[in-house]
Amino acid sequence: MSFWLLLVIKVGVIVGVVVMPLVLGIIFGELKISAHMQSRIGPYFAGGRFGWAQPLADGLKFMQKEDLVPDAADSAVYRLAPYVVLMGTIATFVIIPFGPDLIARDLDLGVFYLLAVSSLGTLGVLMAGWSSGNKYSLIGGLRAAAQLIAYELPMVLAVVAVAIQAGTLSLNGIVEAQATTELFGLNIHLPYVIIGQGLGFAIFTTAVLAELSRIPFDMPIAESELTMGYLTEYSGIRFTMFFLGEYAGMIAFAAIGATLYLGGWWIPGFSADDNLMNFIGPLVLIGKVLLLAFLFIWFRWTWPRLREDQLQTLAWKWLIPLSLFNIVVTAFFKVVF
Amino acid sequence: MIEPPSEVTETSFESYAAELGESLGAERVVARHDTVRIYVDSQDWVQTIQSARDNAGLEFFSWLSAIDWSRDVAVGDPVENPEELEERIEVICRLSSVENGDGAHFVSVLDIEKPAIDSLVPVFAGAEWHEREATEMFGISFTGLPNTDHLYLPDSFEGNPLRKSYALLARAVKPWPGDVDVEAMPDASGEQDQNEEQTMGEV
Amino acid sequence: MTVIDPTVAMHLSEAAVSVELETADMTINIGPQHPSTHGVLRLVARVDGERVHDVNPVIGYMHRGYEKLAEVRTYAQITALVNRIDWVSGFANEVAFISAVEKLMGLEVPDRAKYIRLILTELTRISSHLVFMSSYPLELGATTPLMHALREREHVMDLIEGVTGGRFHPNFNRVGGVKPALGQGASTKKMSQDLPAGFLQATSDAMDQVAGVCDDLDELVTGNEFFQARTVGVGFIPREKALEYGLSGPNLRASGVNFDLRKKGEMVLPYDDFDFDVPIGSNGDCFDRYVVRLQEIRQAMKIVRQAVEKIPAGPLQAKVPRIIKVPSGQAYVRTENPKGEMGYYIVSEGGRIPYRVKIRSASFSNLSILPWILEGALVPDMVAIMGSLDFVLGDVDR
Amino acid sequence: MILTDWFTMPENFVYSAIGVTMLATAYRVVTTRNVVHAVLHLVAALAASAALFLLLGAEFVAWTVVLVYIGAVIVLFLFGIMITRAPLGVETELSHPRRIRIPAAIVSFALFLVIGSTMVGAFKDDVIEPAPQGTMEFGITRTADVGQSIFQRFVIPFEVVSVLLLAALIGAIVLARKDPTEEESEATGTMR
Amino acid sequence: MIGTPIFDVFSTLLAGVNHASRFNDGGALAAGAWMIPVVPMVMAFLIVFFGKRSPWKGWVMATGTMLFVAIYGMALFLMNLVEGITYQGSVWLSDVGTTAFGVLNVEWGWMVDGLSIMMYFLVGVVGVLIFWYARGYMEDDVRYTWFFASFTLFAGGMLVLVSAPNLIQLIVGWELVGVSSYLLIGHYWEEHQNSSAAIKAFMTNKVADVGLFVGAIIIGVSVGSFRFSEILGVVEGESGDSTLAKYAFWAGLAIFIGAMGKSAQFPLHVWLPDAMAGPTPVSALMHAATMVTAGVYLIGRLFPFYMNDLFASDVRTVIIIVGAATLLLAGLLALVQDDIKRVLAYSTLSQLGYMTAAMGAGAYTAGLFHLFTHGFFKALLFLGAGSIIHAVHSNNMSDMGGLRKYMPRTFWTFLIGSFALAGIFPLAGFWSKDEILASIQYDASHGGGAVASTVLVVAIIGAFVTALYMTRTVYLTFFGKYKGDAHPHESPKTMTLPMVGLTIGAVGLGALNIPGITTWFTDSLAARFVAPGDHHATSIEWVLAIIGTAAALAGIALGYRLWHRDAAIQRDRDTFRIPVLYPLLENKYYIDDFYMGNIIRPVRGPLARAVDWFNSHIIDSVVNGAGYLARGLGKTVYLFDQRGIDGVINVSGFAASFAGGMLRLFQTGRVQHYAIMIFAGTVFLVVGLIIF
Amino acid sequence: MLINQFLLLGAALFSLGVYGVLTRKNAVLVLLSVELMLAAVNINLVAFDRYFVDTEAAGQVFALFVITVAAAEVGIGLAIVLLIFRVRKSANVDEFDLMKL
Repeated sequence: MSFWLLLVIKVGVIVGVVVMPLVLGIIFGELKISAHMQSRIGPYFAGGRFGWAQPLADGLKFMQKEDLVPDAADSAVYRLAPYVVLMGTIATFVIIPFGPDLIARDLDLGVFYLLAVSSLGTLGVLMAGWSSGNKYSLIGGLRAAAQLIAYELPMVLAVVAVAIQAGTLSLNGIVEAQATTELFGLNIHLPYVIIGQGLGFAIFTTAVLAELSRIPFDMPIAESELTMGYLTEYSGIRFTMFFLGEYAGMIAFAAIGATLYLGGWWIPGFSADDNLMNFIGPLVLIGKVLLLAFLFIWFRWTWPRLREDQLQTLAWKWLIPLSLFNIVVTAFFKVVF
Repeated sequence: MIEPPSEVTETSFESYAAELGESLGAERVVARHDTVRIYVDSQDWVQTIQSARDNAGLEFFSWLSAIDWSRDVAVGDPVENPEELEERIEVICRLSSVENGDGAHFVSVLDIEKPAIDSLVPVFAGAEWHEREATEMFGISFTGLPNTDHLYLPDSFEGNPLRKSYALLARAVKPWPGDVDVEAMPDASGEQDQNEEQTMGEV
Repeated sequence: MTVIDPTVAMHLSEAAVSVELETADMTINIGPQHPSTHGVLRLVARVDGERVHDVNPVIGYMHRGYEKLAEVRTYAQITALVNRIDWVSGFANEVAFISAVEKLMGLEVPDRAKYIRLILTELTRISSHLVFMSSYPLELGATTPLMHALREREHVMDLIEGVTGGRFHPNFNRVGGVKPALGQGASTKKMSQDLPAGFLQATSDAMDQVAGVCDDLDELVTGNEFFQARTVGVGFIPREKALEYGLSGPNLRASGVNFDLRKKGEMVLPYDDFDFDVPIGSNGDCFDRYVVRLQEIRQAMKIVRQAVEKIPAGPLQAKVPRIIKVPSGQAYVRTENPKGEMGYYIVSEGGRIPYRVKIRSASFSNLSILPWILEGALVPDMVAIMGSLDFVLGDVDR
Repeated sequence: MILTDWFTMPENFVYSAIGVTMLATAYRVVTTRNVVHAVLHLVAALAASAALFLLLGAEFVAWTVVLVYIGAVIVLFLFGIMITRAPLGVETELSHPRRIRIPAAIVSFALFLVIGSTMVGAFKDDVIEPAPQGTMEFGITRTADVGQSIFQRFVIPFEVVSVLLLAALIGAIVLARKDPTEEESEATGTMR
Repeated sequence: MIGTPIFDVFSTLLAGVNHASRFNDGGALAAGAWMIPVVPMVMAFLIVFFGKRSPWKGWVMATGTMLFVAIYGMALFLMNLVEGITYQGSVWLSDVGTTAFGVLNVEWGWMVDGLSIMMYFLVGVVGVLIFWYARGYMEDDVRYTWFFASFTLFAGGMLVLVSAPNLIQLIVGWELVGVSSYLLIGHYWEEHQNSSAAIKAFMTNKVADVGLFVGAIIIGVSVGSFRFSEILGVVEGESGDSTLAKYAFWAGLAIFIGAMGKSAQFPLHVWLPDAMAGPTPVSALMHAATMVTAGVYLIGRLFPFYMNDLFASDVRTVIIIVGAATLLLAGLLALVQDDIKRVLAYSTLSQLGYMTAAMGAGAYTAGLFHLFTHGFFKALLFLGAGSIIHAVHSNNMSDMGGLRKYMPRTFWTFLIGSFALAGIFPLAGFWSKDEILASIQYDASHGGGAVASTVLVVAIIGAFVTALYMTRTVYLTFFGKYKGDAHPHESPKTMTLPMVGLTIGAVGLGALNIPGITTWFTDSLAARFVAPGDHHATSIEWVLAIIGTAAALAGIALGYRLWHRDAAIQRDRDTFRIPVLYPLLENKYYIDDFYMGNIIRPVRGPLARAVDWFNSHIIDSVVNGAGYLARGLGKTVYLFDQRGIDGVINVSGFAASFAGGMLRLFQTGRVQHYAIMIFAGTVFLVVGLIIF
Repeated sequence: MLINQFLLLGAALFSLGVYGVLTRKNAVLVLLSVELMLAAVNINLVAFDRYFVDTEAAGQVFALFVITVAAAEVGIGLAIVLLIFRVRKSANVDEFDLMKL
């Protein structure tokens, strides 16, 4: 089997078998979790018990809606934007390891690739904002771009600290490094969030919230100010794509966060070489992803949003200095020990 | 029938009204129904209100509006004795104190043909919307009002709806059943009669 | 008494500096259909990036001409109109109007009727403020308080509905008293006939629920750093400006003015009998306006609990003629509506129909400060400030 | 190497696809009549160049192009254009009139001919050889090697470039910020 | 061995401490002298960051620093007076490796010898007094903390310069001084003229710095090292055919050009008067101790190089001429200024001319002694001027007058400073100026020839002019009627106390070096690695001293004649004529009566009338004419400075713009048209290359 | 793969960039065209790197440097355009003719 064919199959399997169901699951989870947080029942009827098929029903409903292109819009760009957003997100799944061998392509510059590809989403958002021919959309797009630029930096810097500690950029390498990190020379192996990168994890999580435009950083689509930001004019299947892109992005970043800080497919107590990991690894990673996704959902339904300038202040005055400090500390310990 | 309402409610209220009117140099002071009306010449309008704010402690701007006293009434009831009525437009501004709840209405009588008066905006910035409303509703022109765009009505609207001469279009098409409403219901039951008897009898 | 912190104004200006890139001005129409305008309000805002240069509010989309309509309707009919002015606090609108009529007629309302009016007014206040408690965090992006606050509001609405039969538009006041319960005479002595059975217990339960949600809100919203970041120091209204623009109600009190028509001014309802405080803000920013309203809910609950205990027996209505004719005269009566000073200036020339009714609604004056306060604000602050003024477009447009 | 041989190699198909895309989009960059479209076409052209780098095994360069160009530079472009209000639709005032376009086309085509003929003359049909053992893995340059090269041999250019970036950063800030207004300067008194 | 515990820590941290040469160990004190430049530098940055929160918003930090420097400098100075210190410590910061001209190392070091100790003392003591004064002067300034940060940096930069054991560090300090002077001159940058003055000072210095760089490079390449000890070592052990000797003239000239820039020698003096745009404490420090002395210091540092006949001794002719020209021209300019700070600025120029001329005459001790004493009394004068400006809110003497009554302390200290500057007998200025005159005379008789003789005359005229303008200043400021609008008042104690302190220095420091009696200063300066090789007076040159004093007294006398009257009338030029002539005319009649009644009446002849005529016309007009001539000459020089020199520059600018105007006919001004041509040219070039 | 196929592609891209620089009126578009030229240079650099089999990957390193410098150039360039836009209310290079004054 050729290299490329294998790659396509792997990506297909990961996206189709793991990611998309996970997306639907997380959408459903958000519906239910938010309902319970607000003393509601949430979806109840679709699919029989618990309304489990609600995301599917929503998707079907969206597909039946008219795909509107406003008169004032720049049609070509307007139509292209959702694909760009979705593409950037989907492409990240190429390097997410679900097990020692369950990885589409273990690039030796994995984290770098990840950051490169995830920045494509910004482009899509700007395209959507500009091409809609709507001032709310434009402001939303600009806010999104400013926000993504501002938060890409702390994210990169937080990841750099991990790369320093692990000594590699490869995501599988990072997982293995976590599995072999020794605590004080004892034979205890723990994920980076406990050893060394607690601050980094906090910075990473904050930056991810901003990258995903989720509350408290959802200014680009702040509905009370900008109606729906860059999504204002979108309807039907294209809106669904943005929607899927958002949740797929949530999973992607949750998976990356889990890999970088929580040990990925590895759980303490097991050896990274263990072939068993190829079987339980995906489940472990999905469990960690769900944990992080729950965290995002939890924030989403409890906090109000910040203001654009407060967001920038947070990024430039707090997160970036903190992440630089984190790098320095990490490098120091890396050199000393 | 109904006794006329008591003229004087409290002496302190009366004296307060008199004092206030005197201190502000009012033309006439009317104090009835817990409501003080201080008549001011339209020339002294802004000055009096400023002095009421600065000296009399009436610093809270409540509202500003007008009354159209007119013999020609298109809708609603006319005044009791139309022939005796002096046709005029009264501009009313309500100020109150936030210290003790006192308040007074400042009234200025304007010519009904060309009602005009100085704007209060320099004294109370909040008067702008009230004056815009009075402008479009009564056709009063406020000298110095920065923005005279219609506040409520569409830009193309013509006429001054709160003038008594302005007919309600709906009323012209279909008379309001209000005229019959207060008549006895066709199938008024005995219970109602009983009620009526009770109330009417005692009054 | 109250100290207005000058640093608050500084915070506001600091926040405004951060967007510095010069861009072309853009005119944005916010509304008439927009999530944060509470109805059909349109703001023509000239913005430069995120900075608002000036704002021109366009109102009148809901103008129903109540003042003109009132000139062709009998007093009883007008009662049905006025409770639609501010629809989230319908009952409170009626009280002032009816009181003005009663003042012109020189009627003395029975105590029990006054107490019922008072209880319902305070319940309406709780309900109105709970709507604010739900919508304001929503405007800042927090969705959960909406559900919590509206859920407890239902209990209050149930109480109102149980007494008056209407949830929003009770139309419960009559000249000289309140409407007797269905099938009952006006001067009944029996309590069960005007207030529904178990009203006491139901009120007490509902108040417990509301107290619970107030505590929830304190934890979920008041103490939230993000909420404070968005509201503290934002939309600062100094005392002088508040008075100049005729701001009233919680907005005025948040600016440090101790002025509440329940404590001062003509007392049409027997608030003297109760022990309660008037919460006063110190900074006049959005956060203070929020906190003042939250505290007012608690004070209103205190009043309701006392009133339900103290309510005297007696007739519900004074003796009034079947056909209500008001002697000629002019009277202005104002009450403390949840939104602020609600006043009616009635000019009667004798007869069944008023010669002129001037409706002074709180939201109109509260909203008129918008062009001043929004000048130089940021777009997100615009929403925060607008929401904190808690206006209802029916109350603005009348 | 004859043409048929060339076409039997699969990577040359990939190359052809990339090359056509690149030239087409680059052509649109210089001719389109909408600024935002030009930028978006540039994205495509640069993405094609990144693909070309992948084809050449320069993975790190390729993803750097994506990260820096597409993720940052282009976003900056779009941001700058949109914040100064890019119009939707077609603008006429973007290119010079034909009077200038034609000589420009002639000059640039001549330039292409000169460069092309020089290249053809110099390298004829030389083939890109497989890399020696140790520097490549599956035909892909190891990132670690690039890193070592940067931080050993080219460390001084690296530092210079970083200083340049810093200077550009400060310069851009200085250029783009507003001057202090008159009131600010009047606020401070002078005494000698 | 290394003494202080602090230094132990330091040396442990930086293991590469090298004690290159320690001839006469200054002990712990000298070894720890690295703190003198380092502490102000560090503190400058600390003030920037923490100053606003520290007591007195950074003033305490700044003045504390200077106090430290002053005490340290004083200790070193006393020690040096007693036994003479030569110490050189250095830390090798980096070993760059072999370069085109040998092994080049970057060294941070500190020199402790007579010359640098003198400068430490001067900068420290004058500095701390000025810093003290600045608290009162700058009280309401918006950038108060920033001012003290840059001020500390200014002093720190000078100390770096002074402590430098090599040319590279000296240039670092040199540029630090330049940068911080730029910051300080432009302190009130809101006014355009101030910021342009700052730029002017900076740019003029930069032009001169090119000279310094060129010189430094020539020397460095020739010697293979930038260290003074090695350069001077080459000079000392000269054989005449070293590489340095071949290029010595050019190197010496280039370095002197650098010194001309910093020390504001004609024609590079233009920045200094404009530099008065800065706050007065800055002017004081700049003129007294830090910036302008750097050039003289540099020549002093390389003095053997300039003295040695095999090296740059020819440059000394240039130096002495430049110095003499500066001293006279600047002195005359000072006569026509209205701005009090400008008078003092031109006076500084003139005095720097003295120092430079002395250096050129080979009088190492004399030049540096004048630098030393001048530092005190010039700082005193500037602080006095600042105090006056503070009181009357104007710089112009036409707004002053009569301040003697309002500001007695300022008046007396200023008067003493003026006398010191004029060189009146027991004050410090007398001794230093006298020493210079003696040195020039010595040079004239020992190979200086006609040039030195002329310079001696010029220097004496300069003394006269100095006294003249200082008298004028004092009169216009303190005497007559007050002409300003503000309400003058005595300055606060924080400002007057430093002035009193400086007065003590201005009075007493001459005693350090009274020829034939005390040789403390000479001895202390002689503590060097390489002997300076100068001549210094061993006994008072009575003739010169009398001539010099006479010139000064004549200046004062003339000034008294010209300006002692009500200054309000004096400054008006049209009425100027009358008050000078009037008493003389009146006198004529007195004399006439006298002679008529007692002598002439018996004689009765034309002789008496001729004598009378001669008396009233010739003698009076000579006296008057001298005054006018001085003023006129000053004005002419001023105009030449403004029109002539500036005109040349303008003409060249105009020529360039004219040529450009011609050329622009060939240009469209559009980048893209040029670009087309460039690319087309490239194509043609390549095609041509291929074809041919 | 031939070395020339990359070099010719680079030359074509470069020429297109030159054409853009010469003909575009809008300053932003001129900057874009410059980016095209730099991209062409990068292609050549990487191709030569592979062709000459450099063990130190100098071509790639220099391509990275070019990218970095291009980023700096865009930052400054856009700032200048923004400044000119602010002063002259236009981004038209024809109006940047101060060189002619």
